[in-house]
Formats: sequence, C-alpha cells, structure tokens
Amino acid sequence: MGTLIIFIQKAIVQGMGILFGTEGEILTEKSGNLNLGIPGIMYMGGIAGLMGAFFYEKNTANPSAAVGMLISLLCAFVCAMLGGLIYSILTITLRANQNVTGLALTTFGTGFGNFFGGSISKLAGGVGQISVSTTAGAYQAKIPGLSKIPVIGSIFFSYGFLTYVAILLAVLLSFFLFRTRNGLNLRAVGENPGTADAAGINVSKYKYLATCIGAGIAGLGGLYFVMEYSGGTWTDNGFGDRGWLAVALVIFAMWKPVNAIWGSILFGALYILYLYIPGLGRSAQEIFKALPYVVTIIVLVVISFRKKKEDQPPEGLGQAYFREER
Amino acid sequence: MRKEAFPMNKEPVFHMSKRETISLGKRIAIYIAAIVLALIVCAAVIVGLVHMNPLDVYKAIFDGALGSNRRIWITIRDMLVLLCIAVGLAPAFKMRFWNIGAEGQVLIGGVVSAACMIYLGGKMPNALLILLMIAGSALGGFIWGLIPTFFKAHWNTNETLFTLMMNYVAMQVVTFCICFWENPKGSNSVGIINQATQAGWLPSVAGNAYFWNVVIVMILTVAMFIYLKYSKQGYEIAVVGESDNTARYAGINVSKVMMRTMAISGAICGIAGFILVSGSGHTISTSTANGRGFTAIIVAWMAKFNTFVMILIAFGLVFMEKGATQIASQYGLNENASSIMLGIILFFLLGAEFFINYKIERNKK
Amino acid sequence: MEQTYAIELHNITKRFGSVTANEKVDLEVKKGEILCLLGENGSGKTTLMNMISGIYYPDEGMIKVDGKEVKIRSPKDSFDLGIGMVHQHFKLVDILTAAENIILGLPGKQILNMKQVNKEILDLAARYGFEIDPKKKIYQMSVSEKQTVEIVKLLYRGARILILDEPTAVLTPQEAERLFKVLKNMKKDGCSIILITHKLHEVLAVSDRVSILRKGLYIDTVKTAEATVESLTEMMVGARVELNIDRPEPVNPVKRLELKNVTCKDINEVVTLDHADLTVYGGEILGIAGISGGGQKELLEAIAGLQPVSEGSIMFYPEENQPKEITNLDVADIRALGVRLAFVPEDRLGMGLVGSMDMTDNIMLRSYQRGKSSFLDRKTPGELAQKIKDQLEIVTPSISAPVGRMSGGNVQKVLVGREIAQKPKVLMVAYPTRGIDINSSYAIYNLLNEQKKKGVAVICVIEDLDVLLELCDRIAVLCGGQITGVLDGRTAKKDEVGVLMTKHEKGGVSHE
Amino acid sequence: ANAEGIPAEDLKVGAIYIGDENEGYTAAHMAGIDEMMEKFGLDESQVIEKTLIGEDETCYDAAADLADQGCQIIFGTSFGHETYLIQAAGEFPDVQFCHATGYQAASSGLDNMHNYFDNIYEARYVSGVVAGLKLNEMIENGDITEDQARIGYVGAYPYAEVISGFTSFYLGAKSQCPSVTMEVKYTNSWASFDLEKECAEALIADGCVLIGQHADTTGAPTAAQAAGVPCVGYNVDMIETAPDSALTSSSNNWGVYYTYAVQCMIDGTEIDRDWTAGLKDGAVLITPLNDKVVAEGTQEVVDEVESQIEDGSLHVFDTSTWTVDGKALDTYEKNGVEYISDGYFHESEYGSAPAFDIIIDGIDSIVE
Ligand SMILES: Nc1ncnc2c1ncn2[C@@H]1O[C@H](COP(=O)(O)OP(=O)(O)OP(=O)(O)O)[C@@H](O)[C@H]1O
Ligand SMILES: Nc1ncnc2c1ncn2[C@@H]1O[C@H](COP(=O)(O)OP(=O)(O)OP(=O)(O)O)[C@@H](O)[C@H]1O
Ligand SMILES: [Mg+2]
Ligand SMILES: [Mg+2]
Repeated sequence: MGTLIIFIQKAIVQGMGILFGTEGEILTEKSGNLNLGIPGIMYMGGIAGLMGAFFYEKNTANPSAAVGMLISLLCAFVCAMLGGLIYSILTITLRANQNVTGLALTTFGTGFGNFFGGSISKLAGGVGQISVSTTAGAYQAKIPGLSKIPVIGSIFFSYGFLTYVAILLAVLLSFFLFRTRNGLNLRAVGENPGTADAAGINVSKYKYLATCIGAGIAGLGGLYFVMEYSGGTWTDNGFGDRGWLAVALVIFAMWKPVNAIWGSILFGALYILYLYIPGLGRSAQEIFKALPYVVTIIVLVVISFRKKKEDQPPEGLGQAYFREER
Repeated sequence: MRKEAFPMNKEPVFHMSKRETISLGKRIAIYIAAIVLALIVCAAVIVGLVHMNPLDVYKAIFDGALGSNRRIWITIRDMLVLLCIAVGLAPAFKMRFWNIGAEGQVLIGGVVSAACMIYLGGKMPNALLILLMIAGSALGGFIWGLIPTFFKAHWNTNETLFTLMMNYVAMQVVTFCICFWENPKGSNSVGIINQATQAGWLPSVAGNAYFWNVVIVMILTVAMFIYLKYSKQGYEIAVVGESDNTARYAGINVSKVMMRTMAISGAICGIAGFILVSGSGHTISTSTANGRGFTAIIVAWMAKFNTFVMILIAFGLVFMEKGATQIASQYGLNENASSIMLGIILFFLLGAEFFINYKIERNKK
Repeated sequence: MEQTYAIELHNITKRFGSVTANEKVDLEVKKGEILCLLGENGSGKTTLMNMISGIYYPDEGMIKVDGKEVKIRSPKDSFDLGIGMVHQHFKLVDILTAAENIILGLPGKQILNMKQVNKEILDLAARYGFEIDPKKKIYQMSVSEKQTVEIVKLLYRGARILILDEPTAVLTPQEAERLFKVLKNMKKDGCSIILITHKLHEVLAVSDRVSILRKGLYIDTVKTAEATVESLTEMMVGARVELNIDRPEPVNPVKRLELKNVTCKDINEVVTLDHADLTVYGGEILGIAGISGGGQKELLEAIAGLQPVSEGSIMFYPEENQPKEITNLDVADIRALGVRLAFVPEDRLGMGLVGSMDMTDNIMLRSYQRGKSSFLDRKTPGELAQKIKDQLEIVTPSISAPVGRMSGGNVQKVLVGREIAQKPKVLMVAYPTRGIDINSSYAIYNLLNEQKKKGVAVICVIEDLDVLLELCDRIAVLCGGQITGVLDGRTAKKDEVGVLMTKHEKGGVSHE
Repeated sequence: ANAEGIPAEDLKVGAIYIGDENEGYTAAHMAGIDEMMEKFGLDESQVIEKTLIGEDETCYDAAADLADQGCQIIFGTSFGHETYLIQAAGEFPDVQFCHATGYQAASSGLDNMHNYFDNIYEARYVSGVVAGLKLNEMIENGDITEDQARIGYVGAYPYAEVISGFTSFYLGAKSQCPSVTMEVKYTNSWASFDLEKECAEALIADGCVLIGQHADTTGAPTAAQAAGVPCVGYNVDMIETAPDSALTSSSNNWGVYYTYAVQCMIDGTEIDRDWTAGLKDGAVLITPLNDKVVAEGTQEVVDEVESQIEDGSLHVFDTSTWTVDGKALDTYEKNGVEYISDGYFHESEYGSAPAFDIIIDGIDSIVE
C-alpha cells in the first residue's frame, strides 16, 4: 500500500516535467509548427533558470526564496523563448524545413545546457557543489497542512507549486484553444494558414507567438526538472529522453492539453515501473525500460486505426506558409 | 466595420518571390557566405568564453580534424559512417517518409554484427563470416525500418514518432543483449570482440584499417545516386513522395513501394551499423550510433538527396566536430561547446536555403 | 457629374518570375453593379483579383477604393476596405464549423459566445435567402454548402465589394440559379460584385457590364446589354471562333465495357455508387450528367481501378478474345491484362500529374514501367512530350519546366495529351473543360471526337448541359449514386436531364 | 621498461576520461592528475587530457593520438577502456599504459600494460561503520525497530567492483548494528542522475531507512534529502547536496597512484603490474563527517576502525563475519586462484581489480 502510494507520487513527479514540454509543444503544433527542438529547449530553460538562481544566491548575502524563484522562472522562460525564437525565425520567416531545424535546435540546446551546466559547476567548486538551496526550497515547498493528510495528502498535495501550475496550465490552454477568439484563430492558422490569412489573421504573428510561448512553457519543464526534481543542481544529459517523450505525448493526447495530464502521469509511471516490480532480473529490467516507448508506439497505431477527423494533427503541421505559393 | 483612419499610404519596402532557377555559382556563394557568417558567430562565442585568438581557434579546428595522418583517417572513417547513414536515409526522405529512426536501425545492424562475431567467430572462414554479417545487419536494419512502415503503409500511422520511439526500443534491445555478452558478467562492457582472432573484423589492406569502409560506402553512395535518378524504382519513390493519389493512378502499389523503400533505407542504415562494429569499434554498446542517426538526417536533407553532395556535407560536419573536440582538449573548454558550434553552423546553413529558394527585391516606386 | 467608382484599378502590373500575369490593367466597378471578368485561361483574372484581396501585392499601378488611393498589403487591409473574395479554391478550415469559419479573424470579445454568433448568421442568411447550418462542420458539407459559407462569411464581415472567382464551376444549374438570385439581392442592397466565369450564358444573364482580359492585358469593358456570345468570344481570343461542336454518327459501335450492379462505399461506409448498370460502346461518346457528389467520380474511378467495388462486376470486351473481368483490379493489374484504359481525373495536379516534375517525367507517369530494364527510358517520353507540346500548343517555357507552374488550362492539355497518346480503347475524362476557356475547350472537344472516330469508347463527365447535349451520343444521368436514366444525346432535352439529375433523394447529398 | 628514466621536464602525460569535470568519478581522477602535476612541477602543456571518451574505438583513437603526440605514459580510467588500451599498448611498446579498475594487464602479456585500483572497499567499510552507528542511534531513538534497520543501496552494475563495494559497506554497518539488512538496486549506468534518484526513492518506498551508493551522481543523496533519510555518498562530499542527510562519502585519492606512476617514469623503474593501495597510504578515505547528522561518538569509532584496518588487525572480508546460505565459506576459487585463506577473503591481492563477487546473507540483490 505504502509502496503503491509512493509509486503514484513518483509517477506524477516524473510526469510533470514531461507535461510542461507537451503543453508547449501542443501550443506550438496548433500553430502548424512541429518543433522537434523541444528537447533542446527544455535544456535551455533548465540551465537558464539554474544559472539565474545560482548567480543571484551567490551574489546576495541573504537570498530570498521568492526573488530567487522569480528570477529563475523568468530566466528559464525567456531563454527557452529564445530557443523558440531561433526556430521561428528559421522556419517561419526563412521557411527552413521544420524537422531539420528542430533536430539542429535539439543538438544546440542540449549542448548549451550541458556546457553552461559544466561552467557553473566549476564556478561552484566541483561536482554536486552547485547549491541554490534557497531557491530550490521554494520550488520544493509543499502545501503545509494538506500534504500531511494520509494517502490523499501524499497523492495530491505533496508536490511543489510547479506541479499545480502544470495542471492548471493544461486546463487554461484547453480553454484558450477551444473557447476563445484568439484560440480559434490559432487553430485556423495551424489547420490552414492560407484560409487564416485570407480571413485577415496575421499568420506569422500567431505562429511566432505560439511557438515562442510554447517554447517558454516547455522551458519550464526543464526548470521543474532542475529545481524541484533535482533540488537545484545540474547533471549532464540529466533529462535523458524526456523531451522526446514530451513530443510523443502530444499525439498521445491528441492535441488536447487536458489529455496530456493523465498521459504524462502514465508515462511517468511507465518510466519507473521496473523499479517497483520485485524480482526482475537485469535483462528483464531492460525489457521493462522499453515500456514507455512501446506504449507510445501502440498508442500511435491505435490512433491511426480510428480515423476521426478531430483526432488528427493540424492539417498544416510541418509546412511553411508562403502567401504567394500555390 | 470599415475603419476610416486606416493608414493606406505605407508601402512595403521589400517584396519576396520564389526563384525559378538559381545558378550553381550563386548557390555556392550563398552557402559560403552562410558558413563564413556562422564561423564568425562561433568565433565570437568562443572568444567570449575563453578569450583566445579566433585564428588560433581555427588552426586548432584544422589541426584536430586533419592534423596528422591518423586524424585524417579518423575523420574519413567517421565521415564515411555518417555518409552511409545519410545515403540510407535519402530514398526514405525523397519519398517524404520522415525516418527519424536511423539511430535505431544502425544499432540493430550493429547488434546483429556483434552477435555474428560472438557466436560464429572462428566457426567459418572470415570472408564468409563478414558476408554473413553484412547480410545479417542489413536484415536487422531492414526489419527495424519495416515495422513502422508497415503501419504507415496500411493505416497511415505517424512515422516520425514511430521511428523515433523505435530508436529507444533498439537501445533497450542492445542493453538486453549486452547482459548476455558482457565480460565480466554485470560489467556492461563487451570490450573488443575477438581481439585475438580478429574474426569478423574488416581486414586491413596495405596497412590501412579503413580500406573496406571506403569501398563499401562509396559503392553504396554511387549506387544510391543511380538508383534514385535513373531507375524505375527511384522514379516510383519520387511519385509516391509527391502524392499517394497520383501514385495509385500511375499504377504504383504505394504500400509496396513504401515498404520496399524503407526496407532499403533500413538495410543501408543496418550496414552502417555493421561498419561501426566490424570496421572500426569491434564492440557494441548503446552509444555505438552516438547520435549519428540524427545528424545524418541533416546531411541528407541539406544535400537534397544528392548523395554526392552528401559527401561534402558529411565531411564538413565531421571536420567541425573533430575540430571542436580539439579545441576542447587544447583549451580546456567543455566538449559540449562543440554541440553549440555545430548548432550555430546548422542554423546558418538552414537559413541560407531561404536565399536560394527566394529572392528579395526592393519594391519599385 | 463625376462618378465615384466602388473600386478602380489603374495600370496594374504583376509578374511571376518570367510570366507577366497582368500588364497595365485598368478596371472600374460601379456601386451596385455586377461586373463580369472574362478571359481565357491564364489571362490573369485570378491574379488581378488576388491583388484586390491582398493575397498578392502589385508590382506597379494604383488601386482606388471610393475614389481614394489605397495600398492593400494583406487580406486584412482588404477586409478593412470592405472587400471580400470567394476564391476559386475555398478558403475554409475543414474541422471548424460554419460559424467558426465565419468569425475567423474578426475582432470582438475574447471569450466566444457561439450561440450569439449562430443567431446572427441565421438572421443574415434569412435576409439574403441563404440556407446555412452554422453548427455543421465544413468537412461534412457539400460544395454548394461550402460556397454558401464563403459568401455569408463575406457578408458577415460587412463586405460591400464582393469578388467571386468561378463560383459556378462546381454548382448544378439549379444551384447556380439560386446563387444568381442572391447576387441580385445583394446588388439591390448596394453591393458591387465582380464575377469571374467561363460560362458565357451566365455572363449574359446576370451581369451589367463585362470586362475582358487577354494574355494579361486589359482589352475592353462593354455593357452586357450590347454584347453577344460571339462578340465576347472574339474579344477574349482575339479572333472569331467556330462555336459548333461537331457530332459525327458513331460508326459500328461495339460493346466495350459492361457494369453490372456496381456498388461503391466510402470509408464511412456511405454508399456512393448504388447498383449501377451501364454499357459502354466503342466509337461513341457517353456523357455522364449529375450534380456534384452524385457518384460520377466514383463511377469513373471504379472502372479505372482506383475505387474499391463492394458489389457487382465490371467487364471489359476486347476486340476478339473473351471478355475480361476488371472488377477491383488496381491500375497495374488492369494494365497487365492488356486493357488499355485512359483516364483524365478531376483532380489534375493532385492525381493526374506531379506538379514538381517536368513534362517528360509526367508523360511517362503511366508508361514508365514498359520494358524489362530496371532503368528508366527518358528519351521516348521526352520526344512525346515535345510532340504534345507542339500539337496542343501548350504554353510553357520548356518541356523541362515543372508542370505545376503551368496555368490550369495548359496543365489539362498535358494530361489529356498524355492519356490520348496511350492509344486507349476506353477514354474516361472528368470535367475536361472545367476552368478552361472557350477556345481551349473546343480544342478538347475536338480531341474527344477524334478518339471517337478511331473507335475508342469515350466516357466524359461534363457539368455544362448545353455542351453535353451537343457533344454526346448517349447521356447517362446519375443521382445519389444511382443511374436514373440513359438518354439519347440527339433527342434529349435539357429539362429532361435536369429532372433525372434530381430524381432520387436517398443516399448522396440532398438538394432541395 | 625505460631503465634510463625521463627527467620531469621532458615528460608528457596523457589521460583518457569517460566523463568530464562535471561527473564525480572523472573529477576525482582529474584532481589526482592535478596533484601529481603539482608534485613534479609539470606544466599544462605536458599533460593532455581527453574527456568524454567512450568505451569504443574512440578510446583507442584517443590513446593512439596521445602516443602520436609524444606522451610516454597514458592513463585510462573507465572499465570499458581496457581492451582498447591493450590494443594501443600492443602498437606502442615504448609507451606505458595504465588502466584503472581493469584486470587484464597480467594476462595481456604486454610489459607496458598496467592495472591500478584503490582499496576502496576499506573506505566503504569505514563508511559502513558510520552508517551502522547511525542505524543504532535510530533504533535507540525508537524511530525504527531492530528489524527495520534496512539499508538501500544504489549500485551501478552487478559485478565484482560493485558487489565488493556494497558488501564491505554492509559488513561495516553490520559490525556496529548486527540486525542490519540491505537491499541493492542497480541503475545499469555509471552516471545517471534520474535513475539513481528513482532507485533511491524506490528503495525508500520499500522500507529502506538509510541509503548507500556506488554510482557517480548526486541522484541518491538528492532523494535521501527529500525523504529525510540518512545517506552515504561516493566520490564527492555530498553535504552541499544533502545537508540534512549526508553522513559522509567514501572517496579515492587518485593522486597517490598518479604520483607513484610518474615517479617510476622519472626514476626509470618498473610500474607495478597490479597496483593497489588503501587507507594506510591515503589512497582511499572517507570525507569529513557531517556532524549535524552522524551519531554521537562516530568519529572515535571511525578512528579506531581505521587504525585497525591500517595495522592489519581487522580484515574487511573476515569470513567469521558473513555467511552464504547460512554457512561460513572456507574456500572460494576464481580463475584458478584461491581467495580465502587465513580466515579472510584476500580482496585485491591477486590483481588490483576487486574480485569479491559473492552475494552474502543479509543482502538482497539480483544475482543475474
Ligand atoms: N507557381 C508558379 N510559378 C511560376 N509560374 C506560375 C506559377 N503558377 C502559375 N504560373 C504561370 O502563370 C500563368 C497563369 O496560370 P493560371 O493557372 O493562373 O492561369 P489561368 O488563367 O488560371 O489559366 P487556365 O485557364 O489555363 O487555368 C501560367 O502561364 C503559369 O505558367
Ligand atoms: N503564384 C503565382 N506564381 C507564378 N505565376 C502565377 C501565380 N499566380 C498566377 N500566375 C500566373 O499568372 C497568370 C495569370 O494567372 P491567373 O490565375 O490570374 O489567370 P486567370 O485569368 O484567373 O485564369 P483562369 O481562368 O484559369 O482562372 C498565369 O500565367 C499564371 O500562371
Ligand atoms: Mg483563375
Ligand atoms: Mg485557372
């Protein structure tokens, strides 16, 4: 019982980083941009947030948790947005191929994160010595009373605030996409930019904004990983392939942010499942570790079986738009 | 509805239109300009980080890639693997099939090669073993490429993510196999396979360990060029890439072409895995492919599926990578700086394509 | 007294690379009038309109709206000036509802109140006499419903200048009639309308004035009342043309194709072709009539091997041998049986041709498999391409230019040229002259007649009933997937066909 | 091999690392190299370090490139580097190749191939003592019962190096807290923050009340800190990472070996084929105790245990302290060598690499 609760808890913790990435990517894809740079962007967000907090705490006598938090949030969001901006300039203005640009951005972003991660590690005096405990504390703080309630408290209230931000964001994104005017316009841009353009919608503006803000949100996934999950430290390639899972989860969620919530938790669960199944031999564990990917594949296949038009990717996904093209 | 105060007097200054043709000279000039700009930006970044003379940086890059006979051959060897994968990707991408799964196809090819070396080494003549390994790794990549394609062909399952996920499944297959091959047990290290007998190693020719690597990859490169450009199957690939409907109308069995093409693509990627295992590393691990499957996508794309242009691009990228590693070792810069530099160069090259496809003109008054 | 025009164009020039689509064009539209824009294919009509609606920006020239000079840099600018355009290809988002499409891009409260919007749309539709379901998704709509959405969209935005680019090309005569009624209502309301159509009787029926373009140049504007079909045609093509379609008697017709009980279903299991029985003879032209979505496309595709048949059989009768069954064979199988079927599909660049390839590569699309070699023979198709280009007077810089860059009419010529070059036994053509000017149209009718004389069984789907009645030996009428009648082309009356076209209401798309 | 000896100013040293300075294991080796450089006054240009070298042909490339650049001695640090160094050693007989954690130098038949490793098991034993004392304190405080004294151990791979490590750690703990048991989970990776963290969390969920580790990141201490569970680290001081949890870490001082090996080069003497050194030589140690967390009186016990190990009165793998299937072992033969004699398992005496690969009673581990 206790193990099960911890398993659920850890699945949620694993899932949230992915959830941010997925939310960012959904927003991006709804504008017709398939950003495979999300994994790199998450690294950029993570390292920028960490550096912000690190230099703040290093240069301040009595760092305040709230200020550290704001600084790191801002740094992460802005730096990740810059990643999105590079992607946008290349794919929207310069019409470079989206897949290739995304892959290049992932190479860049991962290198960027690891490079500066190493640099501040050096500044801090070596491995494991980066300490932004004040800021990280703010991210890890749990809801005081509620988290102590047995079972319910551990499952629902034992997380830092970013977890609730992620979930709230999914709901807000859904509302934005399906209930507001700008959301409608954005969907039109992703489905059929020519039509949106003819309807007087500024296609480039929507694409830029959605891609950059989407990147910013994904960057929060990196920040979550660095601050809440890792407690404010850096390890090279620490996110592993979570960025790719975030991209895969978009399809899993069928472009609906609310679906991504439980999807990401399921992914999180699959990610760590092998540790909670007793008696697995080493080679059996390796098979279990393939689960998240195999499940993604199965979901992809199942979705392709049912050809519901509403579950398909935005029709304009992956294509650059040029008004005078025909 | 109508806005009265609408400012109707501003005229856009620039006008952009699609180019119909562009001369080769202009095309090259644009790429050179992009690379020069990229190098300037990279230099600025490096100088900002380590405060060193940018000219020294470029000398170090050159030195790292081509500074000694051994380094030249390492650069060539790595370029060949990258090229081989890109050649494998070319038909898939020409068919507009986004095979992001080269990494996994390479790994599976590698794992089959390693298995042959481990289980069959010494049990048959080396030449036969090597032929068997080539066939086996091609078959491995073939199957790995075929699985996603089967679903794409029949249910239009999204291949980008399917192939991507297959990479990770392949990695788990490799770790699974390593559990049985590692020495000593539990160490996760297979080490050099058949170090004493060299069974299943591509033999050196005239003292050159990479002779056969060159031969195999060059044959594939030329064959793929001809295949895509002059063969009926190559034409079918182009038609399917344009539109399924047109292909069916032309009497092309789309799912068959798709499967056949991806099988070829996967098989060549599998052979790249063979080259990595038999022709250079003589071992297998999850990092055998080492991200080359992704870099090769960029190579294939930028070469617009022309396999000869791929040679140039693959060489350029490996050159930069080796150079960056040298900078790292020489100046104590973290190796990850090379990814940053590679990223910057790719950004500029991708951006340069715009100026090849479009032209910008000032609007006349 | 000086008249202010709703919109004036002066000296407009637009080039695409080496193509000059419009050169120094002048055009004026009065308030409350319907102006028809007439011109051969590729004469620059669409391009000109696209500059008014902000899709293109002119290289040179000046646009005035209500007498004031304006710069239209984007569709938004155009909207703000009260200009709206219904494009040749609809600009609608498939997965959105009609209402959502209509309010796309409009300013207003962020949080949507779709109830309110739906009501406004219904009110507006009632005012002009449209029928529209605001909650229906576009992908579930028929062509004419989509067109209605397009027009309502413009009105909802308060457009006072409406541009319609070939709106009737995809409508039944009845639907076209309804559209014209609405246009006249709008005109009464003070709107200005620019209408592009290739159908001269429509021009004469609805417009007040006609402007003519030829090869990108502005020719003239005339009052409709003073124009005739002949005079307009002459201005369009620059020379008098013969407008009679020649119809030789079929010589010695032999049975070529026989369809029995053929039924097709789409992916949603909806019946698209309903137990169709049809016999086709060599040496005759069989016309297929029907409103759009009536099963014409499925009929041709079922024969061509592009549409699965769930019931029934299709037999091919060769000259001497036993009949061959071709039901549910794919294109390659049919070819392997030695059955020479040629097919000009409705979707030219989406099915019939590869836009990014040149003429040579397109010519070999249906024949590249010939010969045992694994390698392509580009020489023979290259020669054929050159021959087709010369014979059909295809306008293109060279046979190695991508066909996607050609104008619609020229694209069609490449397609028809290639299919005829296969020396077929059965030639099927869908909408061979849709969007094609009158001169080219006649050239194509002549080609069909030539084939007929050679003993080919020609099946053609044509929407223009006048042409159908003049060209075909027999006419099969489809409605809701069923064949509602087969008439003799020489004796059939237009209203007779019209009645058969709407005889059955089940299945298919319903029309009132 | 080089009876002449090479003056320090002519010496060129190469080092091949699996990671870079951001990874604990490599950072420790780098620190050792720095210590050696300082000792002999070598300047930067005399030492070429290659980072992030994988366990494949790139390792051979790196070694050969270093030899091309004139290095007379080359160190490789990762287990999987060994076969590639042997390959290079065969090709460059005048260059000395030294490999940490490996075991094949003796069997390679090459004079210029050497293995080295520290007796880290000694330090692990001591750190186990610290853990055992902490467990005793927790039992005394009533936080746990005797039966609940269960250690969770995050290991990299299930082979001798790790098994030897966790067994010595366990025996150290058991020497203080006899009821202790241990559960081991493997990450199957040397350095993977998230897996180490997840492993530690799973162990804690499973009822473990103290965490130990043999993997290279701060993942496990991070999890321990969050769960409020004491932990013992590896390689580096974990107090920054886990201020309220870290007790101490076992650690290597590789400088001892690097100084020794380079001294041999200068003197022209043979480098040991299999070199080891432990507490006595300062090659292994535990990092300063975290006074906030350790049990009272720990330092005194640690000092005593250390001196017993140093003077040989305490053998870490004393067969009287452990059993397998309830029975004490009196013989263990591996590769033709009898490891148990005089009442203890002779770890690292017949080869520098750890040899102890027995899963003893009280430890739960997969044995595959
Ligand atoms: N994307 C393009 N790039 C270059 N040239 C083009 C492009 N599209 C069209 N053209 C050229 O512009 C001209 C007009 O094409 P368009 O299809 O608009 O003509 P059209 O008037 O519709 O002709 P048709 O009646 O034959 O359909 C053609 O000569 C064509 O070659
Ligand atoms: N985007 C474009 N790029 C290049 N050329 C173009 C483009 N659009 C139109 N053209 C060319 O401009 C010319 C005029 O085309 P336009 O479409 O205006 O003709 P149209 O009169 O509308 O013909 P149709 O009756 O077939 O619709 C054609 O030669 C066409 O090929
Ligand atoms: Mg037109
Ligand atoms: Mg046209």
